[in-house]
This record gives sequence, structure tokens and C-alpha cells, in this order.
Amino acid sequence: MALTIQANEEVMTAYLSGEIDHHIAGGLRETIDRRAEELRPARLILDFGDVTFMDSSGIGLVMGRYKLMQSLGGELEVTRMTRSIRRVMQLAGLERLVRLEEGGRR
Amino acid sequence: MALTIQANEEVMTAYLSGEIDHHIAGGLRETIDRRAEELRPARLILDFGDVTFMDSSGIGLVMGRYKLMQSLGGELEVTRMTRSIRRVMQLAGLERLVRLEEGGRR
Amino acid sequence: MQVQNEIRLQFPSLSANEGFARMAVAAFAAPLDPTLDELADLKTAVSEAVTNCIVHAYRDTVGTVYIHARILEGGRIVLKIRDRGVGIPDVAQAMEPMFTTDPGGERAGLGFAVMASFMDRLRVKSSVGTGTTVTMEKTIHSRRKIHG
Amino acid sequence: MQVQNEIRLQFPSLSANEGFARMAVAAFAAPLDPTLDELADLKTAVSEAVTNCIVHAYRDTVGTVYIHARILEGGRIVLKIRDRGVGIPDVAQAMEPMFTTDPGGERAGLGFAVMASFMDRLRVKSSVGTGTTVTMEKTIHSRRKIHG
Ligand SMILES: Nc1ncnc2c1ncn2[C@@H]1O[C@H](COP(=O)(O)OP(=O)(O)O)[C@@H](O)[C@H]1O
Ligand SMILES: Nc1ncnc2c1ncn2[C@@H]1O[C@H](COP(=O)(O)OP(=O)(O)O)[C@@H](O)[C@H]1O
Repeated sequence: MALTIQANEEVMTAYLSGEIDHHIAGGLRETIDRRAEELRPARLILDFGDVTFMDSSGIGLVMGRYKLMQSLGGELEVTRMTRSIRRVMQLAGLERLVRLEEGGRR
Repeated sequence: MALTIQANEEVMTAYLSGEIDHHIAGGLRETIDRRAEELRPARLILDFGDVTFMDSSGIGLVMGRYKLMQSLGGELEVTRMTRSIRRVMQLAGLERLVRLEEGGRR
Repeated sequence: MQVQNEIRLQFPSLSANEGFARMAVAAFAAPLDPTLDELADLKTAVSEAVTNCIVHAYRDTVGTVYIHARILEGGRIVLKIRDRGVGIPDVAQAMEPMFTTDPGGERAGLGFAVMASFMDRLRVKSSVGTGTTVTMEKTIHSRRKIHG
Repeated sequence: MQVQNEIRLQFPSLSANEGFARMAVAAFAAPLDPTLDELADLKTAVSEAVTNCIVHAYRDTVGTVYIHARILEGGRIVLKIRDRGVGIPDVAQAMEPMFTTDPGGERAGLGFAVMASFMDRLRVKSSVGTGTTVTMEKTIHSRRKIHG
């Protein structure tokens, strides 16, 4: 699992990669939250383009960041999910909360 | 595991791929021997370019084909091994019996 | 139903083993030639069940997680994931989507919902103080069949 | 030496499980971040030991193969592969390169030689009628360390 963060004044993008499970989610959450609280971006983008596996720990990760961005007065966008990751997200009804952008490689 | 065989009057080439272990070696042996006995080539080439794993079952496969080619009056060549497959072959001292050609992708 | 192949697996409830359990079950199922989606379903369901043993069953301790995986005729795969942890007082409630006893830890309460939706069948047996057994089944619609 | 992680694995002596055993041990070792060569060494050694259980220990029958894998401090991995099969009458002779009791089956008699050369340490305990235990150790010189 690797995490790269890019940011300008408006938008902070977290590029996630590898497998997202409970083992890894805690560390991701902490790193993303620390930067987001520092930068207070208008929009946080979680980019799942290089994520190869995700279980419901990833839903917790998205929902937690949704709450964080609400508290910071910003919005959350989730992009580039593969089909199987999209299926996990949809189980949680995340499309009602968050902008889920198309994309991803299969 | 997959096996593709190409042949002309002189040379029969068996392109091996995937993982070579005891589970798979029997089937490979039978298919290669059937074609070799039919074609009686002057040279049999075993191409390991797409083999991702091999244990000592692969040594048995090479030694058995060496004996077959001797009985048919032809020669055996083994090509395109990765470093780890080359290490297994060298344990058996196969370089004394067979032409081991350089190549392979790591 | 005849068992064509089976594995038993045991490991301590360390979160590093979530990935190990997924990989092991995927490797076991590989001879059934599952599609990418079927493989993702199996791995996700295993990940949920094993994570629950680690997060809930053995919350403040390290215990042993047991997996028994079987392949039956017709590409049917049966997974039993078992712990000797705290147990679940009300299984029906626990299985409701969004129900979680771990609000702080960012659990979404969707583990059982994922297992139910990605597998063909899910059963949960639990008793408080003794532990929990999750049994899941899925038929893999593969093209080739396993040979021993 | 403190055990950092361990798995136990059981499966029937079907040749399809040779690949499963390799994959499972590779997945277990993954958090140690082995090099490609180290990973190939582990997989090859496991493949040899498991194949021996299938081909020799349970030659005319199907029995159970047991694997116990541990990670100790300093990236040391200890693999114990055990069967309850026919046993080996003369272990020293069996370990000689090129010695095989299976000339027809195209075994090269190099299984133990591969294990000895690709692992740091190899011990074989066997008694006729009871079974065989192969214990192998290797230190993985990884950059990062496992966290539980
Ligand atoms: N193996 C288990 N041992 C004890 N309690 C469990 C176990 N699995 C699930 N539970 C209980 O069921 C609840 C719901 O589980 P689940 O749907 O997987 O959601 P989550 O893990 O996100 O809480 C958990 O919060 C926990 O209280
Ligand atoms: N688990 C085992 N049970 C019984 N006999 C074994 C076992 N492992 C090895 N042997 C004996 O030791 C011999 C040498 O083994 P090995 O070096 O692996 O070569 P190979 O498997 O190619 O014969 C085998 O031919 C067999 O007689």
C-alpha cells in the first residue's frame, strides 16, 4: 500500500494504491486527515485508480473523510474505481453521499 | 501452465510457460514426447522464456528429454531461463549434458 | 456432496494476516479458474470475516483464527471462518447493515452485508464467551474443473 | 527467539496443492519484503518438500500434509513440513544428490539438494511407518520489518 498526496490551494488529491483493508486503513486515515486539517482544501479527491483490492474498511475510510470534509466546510470526491471496488462502495449507498466519478481500468 | 510446440524438418521447439512442478510435469512430458517421437527432429529446443517457477521436477523433465533425444539420435537445447530457473538447473549439473543458452528476462 | 479438495489454516489474530488469508483462499480457489469478479468476491468476503475475528472477537487480545475451505462438486466452494473469541449476543442485530459495536474505529457496520452480497450463502453461528463460526458458500462458474 | 507470526496449514496430498502450498508460504513471507530471489528460494524449497509428501510419503494413498511456518526476530523464517506417511529408512542416503527411489517417475533425486542449497538450514527427521518432518530455515534480508 502506498499513498501519494498532491495539493494546490483548492484541491487536495490522495492517490491510493495497492490493497485497502483494516490492516492498512488506519495509517491511510491518519496521513490523509493530518494533511487535510493543515491544508483545509475546498475539495478532497480520493483517487482509487491504483487500488487492487478493497473491503468494507475502505467504506469506513470514505465515510470518515466525508464527515471530515463536512466539518471543514469542503466536499469529497471519489474517483477511478475498478468495477469490484465500485460494487463495494455501492453496497454502502455511498453514491448518495459522495460524488463517485467514473473511471478505473476494468 | 501452457505448452506450444512449433516444428520444422530440423528443429522442434517446445515453448513452456507458467509454473513447472510435479503436478504439471507429467502432462508436459507426454505431450512433448508424443510429438518428438512423431517428428524425430535433429534438435529439440525447450524454451523456458515464459516459465515463472520451476522446482526439481523441471530437472527431471530436462533429463528425461535429454535421454529421449539421445535415443532418437538428436540433440537437446534449453534456452531463455530466468536467473532462478538457471540456479535450479545448475544444481543438477545440467550444463555438462545439455546446451544451456543465455536469455530470459531477469 | 463429495469434497474434491480442502485446506485448513490457522493463524494469530494479527491484522497483517488479513492479506495472508485472502491470498491463501484465492490460491486455493485458483484451480477452479474463477473470473476476476468471482475472485474479488471471495477475497472480499474472507477479508471481512477475518477482520471481524481480529477487530471484534479478539478485540483486546490475540487469539487464533481458523479457516476451513472446501471445494465440492460443481465448483462449489465452502468457507468456514471460526474464532474462539467473545461471541455475538444477538446475531440477527449484528447482521443488520450499518450495525457496528465499534463506532470509534471507523468500521462501517457492513462486513456481514458484504459477505451476504458477494457470496451465495451466509450462515453465522455464535455463542457469547465461546466464539463465532461464519460459513459462506459460492459456486464458481468456471470453464475447467479441478483434477487431483 | 520470539515468534512474530505463524501459520498452520493442512491439506490432502493432491498434486494440485503443490502450487497452493507455495503461494500460501509466499503470501505469509510477503510482509518481510523478500527479494524476488529470496521468494523463489522459499517457493522452490516448499515445492520440493510438499511434492515429496505427495510422491513418496503417501505414494499409493491420499494423506494429510501439515505445514507450520513461523517468522522469528530478524527476518528468520522457519518452515516445518510434515507427513504421516511411509517414512525414510536411511535419511543420510535419501539426502544424497541423485538418490531417488522413484526412477520411473522422472524424479531427479535432487529435492533435498534443492532444499539444502536454497535455504540456510535443513533438518530431516523420519521414522518408518510414522512419517517425516522436514524443517528448513532462512533469514530474509528485507528492508522493512513486520508489524502485527
Ligand atoms: N467474529 C465476531 N466476534 C464477535 N463479534 C462480531 C464478530 N463478527 C461480527 N461481530 C459483531 O457484529 C457487528 C457487525 O459486524 P459487521 O457487519 O462485520 O460490521 P463491522 O465489522 O464493520 O462492525 C460488529 O460490530 C460486532 O459487534
Ligand atoms: N516425505 C518423504 N517420505 C518418504 N520418503 C521420502 C520423503 N521425502 C524424500 N523421501 C525419500 O528420499 C528420496 C530422495 O528425495 P529427494 O532428494 O527429494 O529426491 P526425489 O524426490 O527426486 O526422489 C526419495 O526418492 C524418497 O525415497
